[in-house]
Amino acid sequence: MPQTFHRSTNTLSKVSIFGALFLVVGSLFAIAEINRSGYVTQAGVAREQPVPFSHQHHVGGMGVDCRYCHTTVETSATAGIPPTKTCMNCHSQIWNQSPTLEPVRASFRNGQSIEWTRVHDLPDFAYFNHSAHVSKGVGCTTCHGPVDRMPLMWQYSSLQMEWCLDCHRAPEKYVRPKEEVFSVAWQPPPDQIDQGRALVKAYGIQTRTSCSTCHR
Amino acid sequence: MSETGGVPAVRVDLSGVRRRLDGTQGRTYWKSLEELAQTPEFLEFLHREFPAQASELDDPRGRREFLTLMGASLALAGLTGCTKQPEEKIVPYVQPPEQAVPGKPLFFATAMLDRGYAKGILVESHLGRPTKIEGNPDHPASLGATDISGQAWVLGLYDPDRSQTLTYRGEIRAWTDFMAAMRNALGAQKPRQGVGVRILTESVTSPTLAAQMRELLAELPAAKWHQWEPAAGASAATRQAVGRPASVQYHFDRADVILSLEADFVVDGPASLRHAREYTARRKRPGEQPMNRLYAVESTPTLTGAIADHRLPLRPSEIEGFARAVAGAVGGGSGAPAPSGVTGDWVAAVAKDLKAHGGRSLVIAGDYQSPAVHGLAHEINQFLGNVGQTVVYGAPVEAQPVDTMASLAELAADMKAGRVEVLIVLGGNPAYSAPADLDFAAAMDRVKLRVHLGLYADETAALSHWHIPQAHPLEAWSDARAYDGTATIMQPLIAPLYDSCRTAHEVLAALGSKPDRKGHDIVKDFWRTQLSGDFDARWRRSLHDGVVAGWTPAASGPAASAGADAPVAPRPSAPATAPGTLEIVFRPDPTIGDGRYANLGWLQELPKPITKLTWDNAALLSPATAQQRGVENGDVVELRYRGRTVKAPVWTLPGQPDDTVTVHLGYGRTRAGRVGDGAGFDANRIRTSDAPWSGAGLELSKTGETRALACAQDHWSIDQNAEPRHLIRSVTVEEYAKEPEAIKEMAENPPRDMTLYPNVKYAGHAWGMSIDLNSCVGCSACVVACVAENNIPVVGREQVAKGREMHWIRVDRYFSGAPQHSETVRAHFQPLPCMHCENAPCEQVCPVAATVHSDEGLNDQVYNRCIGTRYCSNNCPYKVRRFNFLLYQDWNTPTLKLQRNPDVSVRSRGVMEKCTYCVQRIEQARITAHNDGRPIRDGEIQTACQSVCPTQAIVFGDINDPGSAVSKLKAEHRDYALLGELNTRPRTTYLAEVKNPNPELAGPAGEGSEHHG
Amino acid sequence: MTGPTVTPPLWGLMAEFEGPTEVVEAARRVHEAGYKKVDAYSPYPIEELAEALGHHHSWLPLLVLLGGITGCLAGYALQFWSATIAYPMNIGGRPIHSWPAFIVPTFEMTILFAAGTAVLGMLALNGLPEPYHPVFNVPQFARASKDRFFIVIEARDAKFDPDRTWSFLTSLGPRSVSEVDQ
Amino acid sequence: MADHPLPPTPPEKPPLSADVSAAIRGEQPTTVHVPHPEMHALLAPGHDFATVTEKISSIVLQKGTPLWWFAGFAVSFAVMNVLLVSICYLVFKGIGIWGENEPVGWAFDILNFVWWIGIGHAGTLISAILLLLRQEWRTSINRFAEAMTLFAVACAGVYPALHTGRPWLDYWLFPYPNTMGLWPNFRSPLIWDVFAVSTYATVSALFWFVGLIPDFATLRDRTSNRFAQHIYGMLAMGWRGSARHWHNYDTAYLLLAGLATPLVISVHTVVSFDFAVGIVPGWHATIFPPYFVAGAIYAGFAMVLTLAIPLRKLYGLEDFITTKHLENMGKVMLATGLIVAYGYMMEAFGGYYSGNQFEAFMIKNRMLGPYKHFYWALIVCNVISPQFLWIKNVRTSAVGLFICAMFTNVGMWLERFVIIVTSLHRDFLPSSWGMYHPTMWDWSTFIGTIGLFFTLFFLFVRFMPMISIFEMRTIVPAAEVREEQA
Repeated sequence: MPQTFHRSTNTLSKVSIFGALFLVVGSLFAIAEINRSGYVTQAGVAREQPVPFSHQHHVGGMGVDCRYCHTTVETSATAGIPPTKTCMNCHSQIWNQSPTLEPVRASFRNGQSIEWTRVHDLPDFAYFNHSAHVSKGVGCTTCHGPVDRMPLMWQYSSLQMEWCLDCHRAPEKYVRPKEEVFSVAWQPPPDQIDQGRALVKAYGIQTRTSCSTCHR
Repeated sequence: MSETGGVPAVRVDLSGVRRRLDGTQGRTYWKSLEELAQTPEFLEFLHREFPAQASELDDPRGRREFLTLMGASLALAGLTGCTKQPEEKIVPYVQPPEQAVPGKPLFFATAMLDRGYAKGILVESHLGRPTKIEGNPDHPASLGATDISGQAWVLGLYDPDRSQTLTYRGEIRAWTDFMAAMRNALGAQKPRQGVGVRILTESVTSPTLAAQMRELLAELPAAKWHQWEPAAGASAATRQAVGRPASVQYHFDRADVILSLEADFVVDGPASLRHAREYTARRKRPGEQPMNRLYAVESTPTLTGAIADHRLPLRPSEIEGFARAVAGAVGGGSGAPAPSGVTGDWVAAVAKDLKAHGGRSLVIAGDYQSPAVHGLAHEINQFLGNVGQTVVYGAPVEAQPVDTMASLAELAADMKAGRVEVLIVLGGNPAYSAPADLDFAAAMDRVKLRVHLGLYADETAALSHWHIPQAHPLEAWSDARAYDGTATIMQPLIAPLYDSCRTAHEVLAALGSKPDRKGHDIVKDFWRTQLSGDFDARWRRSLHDGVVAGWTPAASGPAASAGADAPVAPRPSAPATAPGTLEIVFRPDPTIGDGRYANLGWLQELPKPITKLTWDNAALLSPATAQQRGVENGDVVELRYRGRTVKAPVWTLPGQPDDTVTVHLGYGRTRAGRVGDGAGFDANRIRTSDAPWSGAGLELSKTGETRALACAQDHWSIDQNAEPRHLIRSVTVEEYAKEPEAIKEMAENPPRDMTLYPNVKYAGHAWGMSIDLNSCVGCSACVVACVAENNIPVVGREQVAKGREMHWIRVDRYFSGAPQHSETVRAHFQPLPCMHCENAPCEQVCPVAATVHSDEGLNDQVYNRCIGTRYCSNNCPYKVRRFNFLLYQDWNTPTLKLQRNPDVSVRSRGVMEKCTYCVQRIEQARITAHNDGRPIRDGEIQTACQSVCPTQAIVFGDINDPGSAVSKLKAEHRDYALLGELNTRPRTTYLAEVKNPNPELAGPAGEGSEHHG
Repeated sequence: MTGPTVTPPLWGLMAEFEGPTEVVEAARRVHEAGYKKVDAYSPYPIEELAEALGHHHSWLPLLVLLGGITGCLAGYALQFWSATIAYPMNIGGRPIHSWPAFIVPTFEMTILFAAGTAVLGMLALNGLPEPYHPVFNVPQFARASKDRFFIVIEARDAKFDPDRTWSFLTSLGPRSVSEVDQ
Repeated sequence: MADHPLPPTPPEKPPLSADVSAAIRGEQPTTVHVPHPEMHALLAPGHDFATVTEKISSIVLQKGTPLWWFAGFAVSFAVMNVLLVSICYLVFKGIGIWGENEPVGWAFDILNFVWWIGIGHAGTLISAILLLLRQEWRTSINRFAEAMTLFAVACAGVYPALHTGRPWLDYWLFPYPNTMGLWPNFRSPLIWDVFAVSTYATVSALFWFVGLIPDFATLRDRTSNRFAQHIYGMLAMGWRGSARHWHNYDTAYLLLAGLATPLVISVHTVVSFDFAVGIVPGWHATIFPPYFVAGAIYAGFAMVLTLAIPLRKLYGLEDFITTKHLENMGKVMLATGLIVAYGYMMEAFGGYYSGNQFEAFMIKNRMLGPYKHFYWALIVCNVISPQFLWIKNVRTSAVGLFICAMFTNVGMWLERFVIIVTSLHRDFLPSSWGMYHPTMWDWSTFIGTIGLFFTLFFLFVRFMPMISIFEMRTIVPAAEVREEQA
């Protein structure tokens, strides 16, 4: 009887059986990684905007307070996107001829809103409230990153549930004194955990991980 | 065909509503709205409609410009399967509105209309989108509650089937064309004093409109003003009874003994909300305060009858005789000796009880009763000295109180006789709702120029030359008065969705000398003449409060006087018809009223409080009569009455008087819209103007056809002969006084420590709810409120018939007594939201932990985690979970999107949902409190069902706080857990019914065996 | 052909037998004769044959036991960790660590791992898969999967000597003896 | 190759009855051999290694495939496509196309899942439990019984996967590190199901494949078709029947049997937990596990008979699947049928004796409620029909058994309908009682899975030895090693 298979098939077949296992495991790991990557989360991707507004220039350069534009951050769920009026407060005086600002002036003239591209976009079933966090000593930069060094805005955090939970489980890792909330310069002190614990106590911060905290 | 579960449905896969919404009508409509949203014409129109001076404190322009936010995703919450987010745009304001804070709702006070009468409301507005209606606590007719139609008003505003364009013989025309046409027509009439002009309105309480009418009639003295209100109140009957036009105010809070002559006062009428509140207030905390006693006599089961201590079903023809007998027994003038038999004992006992409480008793005759009955009621009150105590007569509230049936008949006659050249219908739909004998449609044909103003291009519009789309009251300026005369200025919440919308004020102005004035100016100018002192301040205050403080109308109509003049002696009572012959009873539909709400899916799908039918009306028969006539539920019968016939499906209703058939008006619409068309049958086709509410001589014959009715509650298991389940617990005052613990002990209650597992501790808040079955009148306002608050979809007739309605809270209705003997039958109501069990059976079986407990004891349902195994629903003993078997939400119709509550996720296909205790309100309150650095106050959180409840039967709060209202209620002996023996430990518990029967009458017996009719 | 000295290199000698009894007997004799690198082939399992060749013990049961224990621990650990450490949740008022509920998956994981080990272990111990094998070079060997029984003495056996082994095999009363090429 | 003629061996001894199948179970070889009358019944006389091998492998290797095979396959395949269509429409529209509602949240989906899973149990039982119990008669039926198990599990698997509202998210049922930081709820019987059923499927497949290895070798060596030779060769993984291999092989096979036995019992126990853990009256019963397992075996043997009886006729396998086999299966059906009947009795008794009005009403509603016909039909199929198996003539007649088996197949389906639907449709609150009516999509999905089952089965009988050849060899008389020489 002639051999059906060549010698080499022995090794080949042995390898293939165990190789298959590794292949499966490996691909699962890869998928997990992709789901956390910027490709899916859009984190770290600077967005095109109708007007190339630079937080670096306004916040970092000129030290404009966050609340000058994001007026409702302390009172409402949404921080608030400034109306054209807010831009014109200054830009009716300065750079009032600059062509890059023409869309702003146009909007102000004809009452058509500027359509900004959303940078931080939570899924619609997640209910985030800015005022609740700001009033408990969660700083802007904790989630939004160093906006004072962002020429065009990009999403700093993954905004994935595990990221939210990280802080909701251990707020002491991130909270800062209320007066520092809007400071872009603030850096966590070396003894952040201890200070954080103190603040959590002082501000009566609850570590809420119940589903209905965010999903309604 | 098993496929549709016996329902003759065309397709099983789409819910009825969504199928209706697929019409071409809809497509053109979307097109036009896109135009509206984008074209500069529209924006230009916005400014034209609201000139700069109009934008003052009370109407920030932000409320007008909601359209600039249509793209903002924060307005629309949705479920998405994919992990990667599509790119979205943010569209900020150009000019920031003065009040609106994105993400925070504003509330504006205005009023809803019930047959022309005002019920004060507060409208929640999210960035210019009115989304939810609450009652106005400062308004006498609301006291913070609303009825079911009030809740549905906001849907009426966004109804995509609303009329959108001004038409002449079906051709689109401009407002200016209309004004020109009117100028010609009335110009021709002017020399002849407008003798050929007829104006038909609904009941009018609006001072502004009244003033405008007076002006117009001054210009055209020979013109006539007619009114038509298909379900008009009793003002005409009162006038006859009292001898002069008057408004009646009943004070149930002062009444110890009440006799209702078929007055469904807890849900029907402009003061129903107040009546329900005052009546039930006397039934709370039994034992601690003397409880009032209610005798209800009725010819068809009503909610008032259901909650009464004694209920006596009588055929309509017997009511007057009964009243006369009571009058006689009490000792009134035109009384008659009491008959013998059941009724006899009743008369004696009632009369005795009434007499024993002279001045603290109250006899109330129903709106649909004859002047004779009203006369007798008035007489008895008079005799007992109740007038001025529990019954107070005041100046009439309606601008021109008339018997609208007579008024309409006169108009019809004039039209037939050709005396009418110009007919202007301001609201209302007489072509549909007029009784058949008037033959209104035919009569209308003889009028040369017919104008119709209406929310819908309805049956009347179809017969008119000119049709003007009416501005919805939520998008227009107007005013109205409550049952007690209190005036409310109605302010718009939003710019009219369609530019050709007009209000009655604007149309009247167009007829008069000062055409083309805006509603805002008309109303404001009128009130300038009314309000003394700093007008702007009072105007603003009135708008803010929702009531015009310290204003009484310049004496229009006779002045009020506490006492009463001699009444006209009532006609001798009509002889009761012989038993065996059928009598018919006409009533407005419990949910869609006289038909004006026929296109509102929320109300169509709301189970009728007593029959639990949806999407249909039926001929209601008592089980005995049905058996005797050999008909069953769903059999289609032909009703022949006074030579006219209509086909109707039969529904057997325990408690219905024998040989009496009740039919509800409002169905069988042909031009209601995609939701209302084709639902039910039109009872107006056999209704006559001389006996609009009841009559004898009905014939009933089987047709052999059947129609499967969509009933939200099981209706064939009368044979529930397992031992009673103690779901509804009901005792008498005496029993309760004797052994208060008996209620708890009706079923086994496992002690808390009887468990293998350690009990979970809830350290912080622990939310709980208490529902008082003694206060619940079964009105179902909570259901509609929940629908409005929580973005609950309408699923349609076929889906309801399959048992797939989505309501998060339902009002279970049980019957006690023997169905064959209607006088023994009692209905009981039990509102059923999620119980939020501490040992939730649903949670343990969910494989993906999509339903789990929050740290405050809420039974959270996480839609975005749910994969839809439905195991939780199977394992829920209360069956409060609802599953999206198909894509029930309307994701296409833009206006419907505008209604959605942005704080509640919009659920998609394939996920389970259920009551959340309005967690969005809890979280909102928590955040507000914490931001202010204070704890959440008791009562700060009001669930939607709680805030709408007219009788405050539902109380929500923190059961960890012994001082909270809910804790106090749960401490009562009446408190019991539904199915407590399962040890699910529900956070929602019930307070048992405590009845106060007259010992001299066979009481309603505590808890009877539950039946489901 | 001429037996002893032949190219290609000789892998071993194969004797073909008629029935189970014969092959078992022959196997015993071969074993007694002191041959170590010997294997016998039969179309169905014959326990005596393995014994005759001196195979008594198998490591497989031990492997499977270990596999089972691993599955058991892994299964319980996963549940314990995810339910009490990763995201503790109050589910229907049950304790965070509701061990009775965790028994079922633990059991299933035990079985799964054990069964997996049994199969992979058997293959590994038998050096399978091995599609190519010298014995397949012998045409009659095709009947090893049908109705014939074989004994093969490998050339690398210390006692192997083409001629003596040949005659030894023929003395066992086989149907035939053949050479097996590499 | 050299081949030296040898003196002819002495002629073969007359065949003796053999009991060496014991050998594959690692028994000590029996010392004294007494001819066992029954043994002959398990294999018709006159068979030797060659004939057994020829007969079984020829079914696979023969050239002309019988026409009826093509016919049967075509029909099954067509019906399977009904399933595919139904699935597509289901995913497109949502499970609202089925008849489920509130309160009946589960109906055909879970009921068919349980039905199929139950059927599967016989295969594992025959191959594993009967092996441990030394029941020789398993030999000729275990192979296709195992195949039946696999295919039944495949059909069963369709339902839990599709009954969810959002099937595309079913992978959330498995524990894996996700960006939500969430894990399955291991308290839920549905998660237990996921583990139990997937384990069951895997182990059954392994068991089946291991059993096939030596037969693949046979096919490899016997086929003349080059392609087939490669395919079977790969599947055989170079099996050559070495004594050493057989030794490990037997151990592995025995161990698998030992593992599969508790597994198969656990699987239907877990399935019964889906109900027993719930609080629904009619579900919440401690008797469920044993009663479900017995029911599963009952249903499984019914299906084995349903398949075996036509097969042996069509392929003329009466020599291998003898009356003896049929009768034994009939006995098992009778026994398990009685256990099931006991279960029904206890349910009824418990309902009345519990003193719990919900339980009492439940059983009353089953017997007299709107679904009473289903209940009484179930009693006829599952309690009355098996009683005929007391009669030997019925047990030994293919037709009689086939009819009984058919009744049981239907009866077990009805049992699940009664348990699931009639318990759910009227539970605690009369206000939310309802009715369930299957839609055409319920039926098409169900019938479709039957198509899937037979499609797979037809492929199996065509391309794989439906009877274990090497195990059949062990019961050939000549297979025995004679002692006097040992």
